[in-house]
Amino acid sequence: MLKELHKMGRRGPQVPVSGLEDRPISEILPKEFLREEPLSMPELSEVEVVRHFVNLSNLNYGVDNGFYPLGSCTMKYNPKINEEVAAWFQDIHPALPENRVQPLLELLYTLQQDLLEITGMDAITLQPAAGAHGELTSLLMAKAYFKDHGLLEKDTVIIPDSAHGTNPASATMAGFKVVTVKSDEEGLVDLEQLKALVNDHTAVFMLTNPNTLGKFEKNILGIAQLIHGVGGLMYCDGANLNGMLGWARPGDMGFDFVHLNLHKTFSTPHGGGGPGSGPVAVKKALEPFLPKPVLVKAEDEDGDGSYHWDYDRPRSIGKVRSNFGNILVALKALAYIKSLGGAGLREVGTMAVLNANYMRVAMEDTLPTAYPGLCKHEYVATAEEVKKRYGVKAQDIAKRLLDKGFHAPTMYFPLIVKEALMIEPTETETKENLDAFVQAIKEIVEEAATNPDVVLSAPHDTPVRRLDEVKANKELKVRW
Amino acid sequence: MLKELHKMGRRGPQVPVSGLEDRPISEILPKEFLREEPLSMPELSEVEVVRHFVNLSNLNYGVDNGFYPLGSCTMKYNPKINEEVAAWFQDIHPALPENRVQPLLELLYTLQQDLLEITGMDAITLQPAAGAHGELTSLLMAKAYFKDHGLLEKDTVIIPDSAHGTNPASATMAGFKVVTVKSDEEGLVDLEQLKALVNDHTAVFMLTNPNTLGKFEKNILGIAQLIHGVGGLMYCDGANLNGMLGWARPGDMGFDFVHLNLHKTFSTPHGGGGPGSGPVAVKKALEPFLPKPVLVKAEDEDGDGSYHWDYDRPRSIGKVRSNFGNILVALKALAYIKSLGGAGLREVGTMAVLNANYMRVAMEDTLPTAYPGLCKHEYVATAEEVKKRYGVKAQDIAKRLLDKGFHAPTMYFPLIVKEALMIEPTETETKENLDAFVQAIKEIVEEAATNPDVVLSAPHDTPVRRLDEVKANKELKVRW
Amino acid sequence: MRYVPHTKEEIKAMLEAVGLRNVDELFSDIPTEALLKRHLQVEGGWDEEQLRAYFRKAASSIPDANSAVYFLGGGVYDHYVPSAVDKIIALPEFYTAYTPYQAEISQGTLQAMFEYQSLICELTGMEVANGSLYDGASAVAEAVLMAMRINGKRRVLVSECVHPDIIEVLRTYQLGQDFEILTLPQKEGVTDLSELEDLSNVSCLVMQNPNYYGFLENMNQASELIHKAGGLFVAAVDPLSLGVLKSPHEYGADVVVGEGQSLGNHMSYGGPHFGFFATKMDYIRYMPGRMAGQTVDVDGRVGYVLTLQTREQHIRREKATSNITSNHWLMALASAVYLSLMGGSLPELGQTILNRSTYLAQKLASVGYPLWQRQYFFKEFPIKARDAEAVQEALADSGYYVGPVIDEHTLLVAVTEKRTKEHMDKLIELMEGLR
Amino acid sequence: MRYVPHTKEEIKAMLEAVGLRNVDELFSDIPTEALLKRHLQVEGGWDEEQLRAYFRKAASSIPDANSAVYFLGGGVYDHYVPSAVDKIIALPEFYTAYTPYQAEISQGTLQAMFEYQSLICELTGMEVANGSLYDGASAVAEAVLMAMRINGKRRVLVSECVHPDIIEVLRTYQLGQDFEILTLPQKEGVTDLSELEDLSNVSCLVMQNPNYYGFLENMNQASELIHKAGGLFVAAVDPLSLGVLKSPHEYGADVVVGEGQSLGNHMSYGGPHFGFFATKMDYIRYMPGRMAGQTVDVDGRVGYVLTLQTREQHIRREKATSNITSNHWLMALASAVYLSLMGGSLPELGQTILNRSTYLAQKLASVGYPLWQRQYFFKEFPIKARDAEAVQEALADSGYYVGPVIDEHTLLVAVTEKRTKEHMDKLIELMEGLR
Repeated sequence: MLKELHKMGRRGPQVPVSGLEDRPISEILPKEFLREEPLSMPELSEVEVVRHFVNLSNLNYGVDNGFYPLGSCTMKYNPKINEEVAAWFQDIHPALPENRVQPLLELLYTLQQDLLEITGMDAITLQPAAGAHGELTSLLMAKAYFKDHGLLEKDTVIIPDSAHGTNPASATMAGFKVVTVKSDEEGLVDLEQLKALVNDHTAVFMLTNPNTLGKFEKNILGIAQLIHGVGGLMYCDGANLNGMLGWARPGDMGFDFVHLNLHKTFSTPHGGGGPGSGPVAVKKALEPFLPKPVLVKAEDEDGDGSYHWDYDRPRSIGKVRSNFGNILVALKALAYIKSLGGAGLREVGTMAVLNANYMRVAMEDTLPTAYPGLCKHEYVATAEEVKKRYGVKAQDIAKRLLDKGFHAPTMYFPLIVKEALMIEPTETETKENLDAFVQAIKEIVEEAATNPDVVLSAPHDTPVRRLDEVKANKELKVRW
Repeated sequence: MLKELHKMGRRGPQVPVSGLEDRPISEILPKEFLREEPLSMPELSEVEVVRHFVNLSNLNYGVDNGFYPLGSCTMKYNPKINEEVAAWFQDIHPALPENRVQPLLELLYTLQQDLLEITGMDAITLQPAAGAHGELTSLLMAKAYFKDHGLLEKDTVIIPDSAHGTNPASATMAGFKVVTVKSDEEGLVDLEQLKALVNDHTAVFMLTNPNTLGKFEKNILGIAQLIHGVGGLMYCDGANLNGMLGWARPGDMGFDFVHLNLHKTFSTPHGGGGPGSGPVAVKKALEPFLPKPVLVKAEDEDGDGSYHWDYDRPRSIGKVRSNFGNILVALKALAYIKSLGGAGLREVGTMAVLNANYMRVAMEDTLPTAYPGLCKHEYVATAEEVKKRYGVKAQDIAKRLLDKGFHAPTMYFPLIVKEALMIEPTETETKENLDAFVQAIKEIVEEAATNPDVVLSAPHDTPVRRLDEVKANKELKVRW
Repeated sequence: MRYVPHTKEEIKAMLEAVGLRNVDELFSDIPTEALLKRHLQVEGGWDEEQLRAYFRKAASSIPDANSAVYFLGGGVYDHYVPSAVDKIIALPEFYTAYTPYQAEISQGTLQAMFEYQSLICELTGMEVANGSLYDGASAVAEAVLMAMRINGKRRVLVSECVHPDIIEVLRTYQLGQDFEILTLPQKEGVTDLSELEDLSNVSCLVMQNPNYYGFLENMNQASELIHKAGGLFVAAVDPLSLGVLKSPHEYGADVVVGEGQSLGNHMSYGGPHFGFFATKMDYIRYMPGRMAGQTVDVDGRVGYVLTLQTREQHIRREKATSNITSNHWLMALASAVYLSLMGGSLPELGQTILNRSTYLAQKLASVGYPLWQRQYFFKEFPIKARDAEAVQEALADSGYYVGPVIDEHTLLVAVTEKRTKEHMDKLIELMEGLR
Repeated sequence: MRYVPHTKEEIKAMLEAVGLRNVDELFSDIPTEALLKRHLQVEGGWDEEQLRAYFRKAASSIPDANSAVYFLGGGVYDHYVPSAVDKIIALPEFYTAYTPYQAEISQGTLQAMFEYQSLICELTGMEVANGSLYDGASAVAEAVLMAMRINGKRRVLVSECVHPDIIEVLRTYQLGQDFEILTLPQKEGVTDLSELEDLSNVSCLVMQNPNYYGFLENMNQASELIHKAGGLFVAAVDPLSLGVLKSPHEYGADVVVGEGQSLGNHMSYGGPHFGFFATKMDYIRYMPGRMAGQTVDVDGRVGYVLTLQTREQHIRREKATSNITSNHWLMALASAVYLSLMGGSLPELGQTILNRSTYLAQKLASVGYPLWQRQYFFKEFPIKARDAEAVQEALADSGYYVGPVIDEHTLLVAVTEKRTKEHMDKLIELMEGLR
């Protein structure tokens, strides 16, 4: 622990010298502004700090350590070249006059154009900091849109029961009522129930497509017609875009807006919990409501472009954060897109789906898919049968996978599947890795039958073993 | 293993495109020049390669993981800023015309001047790639020097029995006979024996000072007089310069030449086995024999300097390697020197010696120092008594230290100490780390008494346990 | 193809295993009308050298802090980032991990998060902190939403001296909520606390210190005032200032938020940075965002987990305290490393920044660019100029950057610990020449 | 003070524990005459920002491969280094470790070394390889010394077409040894193998392919010749060429050495790079340098150790096969990563280099810079120019670099896979303009 390494008077790197004479602080500021309470920071040498964090890093597991089939998180490989080139832009101040940053704005504009082509949309903002932030931004835009159209009765957002928790949470933050629509036996939106729920209050239908079961909502065109029929908007949670990348576009299937997770589909690293980036792309009708500023291109008579942050957006919802967005994340995504191009992006979609289906089929005998049949980028297996037979739960299987060198799938999600294990391999995994994971699952289910204790008490070979979450919640020790 | 990850047809990064039309190779080169044997390289994807090496790295232990008291290796902290600034010079070609690289040459010249001040010498080459290479370079210079002076009888190098193995090996490579002088009961050169050995054949006395027992050769001035008296040269193995840095200089105590290990005293990282850098600094008399080219400064009438690689060195021994030296390593050392300055360098020497003496005294009851009394940067403890009593050898103690999270000291060196453990803490370690190490040693010796098996069978908690070196030597499996 | 490891033979074998004849069949569940009948028109398929050339061309023509001299402020600053910070957050086990859902193989992230929370608490004097939010502005919005969750009141006081981005973000978040924003006017560069009349049903007061102009507010008085009215005091602060400036705990803040960029994060043209969020233990269950807590494993060994997840969206869905999930952890980690390296030096750092900025302000005044208002400041200050934009442009041509421009006659000047006397004297000389 | 963690109190306590009154007493064993009575006159004590400014100033004014276009050759080349290579060798556990003396906590280095050795063997077709030497030139010298250890003969044949640095280093190493160097003359750009007369007592023949000029040698004939004379054939090769060029095994080389820079190492103004060294199993005990070998631990698990250490200086002292200890492992590791990433692409890489360099050579000939000799080449070639240095200087002013200059009328031009048609066409245009 950092604090235990502290020794009063020890120092890390020096404060940069000024070349000025020191002046006592009392000559500069009156006492009323000055800190009186002692500041208790750990005082450490550089080598101790480096060792502390290097050794902590070795307790972690990242994509660079192995297979990370965390469903709905699209943990694909994070190419090193993206990190390299993005870092060249790290020392630029956002208040630099526009005429001094044109080459950077051109890159961002190119990214915008590429994302519009990828989604089939008309306009875009890079401002949102993460997927959930993109959802909130979108729903606030919807709010503004309906207000602008005088449709004040539009107060309800419909969300499938298989949706990410962020969807209802964002809807609430945006001031909408939330209504849930059930999934049918195929794992798709229950059309009959949806029809019953849709009415003049319906503001937005938030749909993740492909959904969290990995299913493509094959009735999407009908659903869109239904929602649009009552004047509602179709929102696409783009977290699962990887499952149709280059094959189908939200804009071509009736969606009015979509957020993207650059840290999923576009390979920017997740950093153990961010930064992500959640651009929102919209159809023309929603464009006026985009957060400001909007990055626009002006062409002069010679066809040369110049780029501007447009603040003159009277119907904009306003800023959703300071500055312009997670620029370095955006640049990594751009590098990724440029490394692939149109054909490469489609291949990503293809292979993500092939990998998922290959695993799904290979695991079917062991842990069956909750909703059988073709999936897109992911699928949800259920350990319900294993639990019934041997008392081994999805969580136990997940923990045992850690012993076998894999990250676990997403557990207990979506909520509609009992003992759910949600598995998303991504396209960057080799067939050998998929086979090894399936083999591990088989071994674990075998263990569950023959030696359940070894599974129930897993993990065994991790830096710590199973942790007491109840105690953590009860005692709430959240700082030293 | 890499080979096992191979899959024919898999590819990593693309070969950069040319913009040219492809031409079949048969149109370009006759068949007689072309490979016919198939090339069997592992074919891998980038993510697999990255994971392979990231996971391998986690089986290693570096200075960034913890205390590394490997005697005579000066495993001090490698500052990150040095890596950062040196990398800015990585894409420069050595054949760039001199007039285009003046700022780099100025940096290298500054390093030369600083090293001359630090060693008290008159001229220097940065060319040697490592310490042993510096030794060889020096002895070849000695050879040239004696030849130049017509002293063909000078064919013998005298080396203390406590010296690094590189000393006699280098002497042999340089075509000298090697004579060993014993250490006396204080761990210093046995003056009486030395006097007996010195004669007209004596070419060079190679002395490590402070020596590998961590002792300063207090008779150094007399020794120098003795050697110089027969026309011999005094060579300083500078591997242990850290033990007198800023306090005493080889050039002030009678040495005629010295090599430095930039990867020891000057904090450049060792990289798991190099690259190091072994500059050689010499007194005026040896300057003409320096390897060429020599970096020199020419001043014009305005006092402005320009820098040149001087190849016009008729008495030079010639090049000892291609190009100019390990330039990036040299730049890291320069960054280190500039971060410290004269006062800081002296503090390094002070604290390296204080740390060593503090540990030495604290361990004295447990593992006594082979040659008691004040040491410099390191000291050699002996496990002879522990071995006699409990059957636990120095190697066993070393291996048990790995379980306790430390790198082991250098074992069984120098050869004159039985069951030797050579301990060099360096100045960058905290008192707490020293105390923890001493505590670990105490625990191990306690274990040796009460539960020797746990020590004899150590290590237990490492990625692999004790490895069969005999089998490795016998079966010689040195490739897949 | 880049990053996809499959050979043709493998693809064939895998398709067979799935029972499909070709890859098109993988997408047979997509209605034909929704299928893209062409390739995406996205230029690319570039190798690494092409990528490097493309990005280098852009990067090399922008005056970044390595080629230009920045006196730019307004919420993002050219602070010193120790080399070790960048090296540590680039460790693959840190930056390629996901949120630590599997605690047993995420102790690196989780312990560091616990330490980060502790450091933020020590710095602000508060009792608890979360594991980061997106940025300072959204952190203020979340603080306001939390205040309303806590006391149920629906009026929010905001000083006009807080950063305009903060006000704007708050107004955007307001679109989804039923509450009223009342602004406190600026007077002579600081918040006018005298004009408060109706303080009924006020949930909280938001003040920033140093404020947008760099000026120091009377936080004691503001705190007293809002507490008398029964509301919460939300303080947005520059964490780097807390080595010398009064801690939020000292003036009784209930929620402390702010932009964390100054703690070891690069400017990055505005992002990613991170927002920090600290409050009192009493309010921990109302907090947004991730939090790490200490516990033990089955063998009794100390370990860390994400805790109080029941506040969060993936459990509580529409009843969550916030929709946030991915936050800006890696940037917060950078700040934890930064504070580990520099924490003991924060008083010295604050002092030298005060010393430098005071020097520059006095000198600029002496060459005709007086302070816009006579107030005490930290790190940045607004100066008067005949034509603020013209000054900015002219300096830019010499590689010196000041700003942002506040209005036609006013611009901000920020002085971090990276600005030496030499930089400042050159700026003074240039500006004197522009008069 | 930087990097020294001790507080004043600790220093005091530690001195007390040692029984000393002050730090001066720590150096009481140094004779007064040898003590430095003053501080070192070394400028420094700089903070990181000062260091950055100092080094950035120098770096930014040098035309490196990112700001200029290099057609420079002569043993060091502007090859493509995949981004992943740099990231991997910067992992702290790799670059801050020492030589793997404690095998149990050094399996990362040791396994990678085993894999490196294997890759070098596969590439060259040889049976064993060591874990690297300093560079290509010293590797040739070590190969010659080994040949003499093996067969006891004391005459060494060296082609004059090998890199002058190699010949020079060999002559330097010769100073310490008793052997004779005979040179084979160059004829029309390649080695004249016809003039060999007295082949008695010849230990080995050293040839380079492609040779110093980039030209391809008749390695088959050379091999036959030396083997007939009972000597060993030492081949120095560019490892990157081996995707297309005949492998040393195919022409019967006994020792294969070379400069490894082209395999994923930066130019670094000439170093650090590394030398590779491969030979036949029969000669393994004569080899210089470190080597990793596979074995098992006490539990039967596969692991790796340094093996055949009895050849080395720390055991054998003056009887060692070489004095080498620290080699250039980290650079060899970079090449292992490089070959892991690019190994399968080496044929394609070789082909594109051939294609590009042939294109440029033909075009340059067409604008008045013919090949110095009509020979087949790989990657680089010598051209004739009226004033080679003047051409080099004039091009440099446009940011284009060719060379090194071989003599007044000849200079080398190298074309790596980083040089595009656009680069080459621009060079052609510039050079045409110089005539």
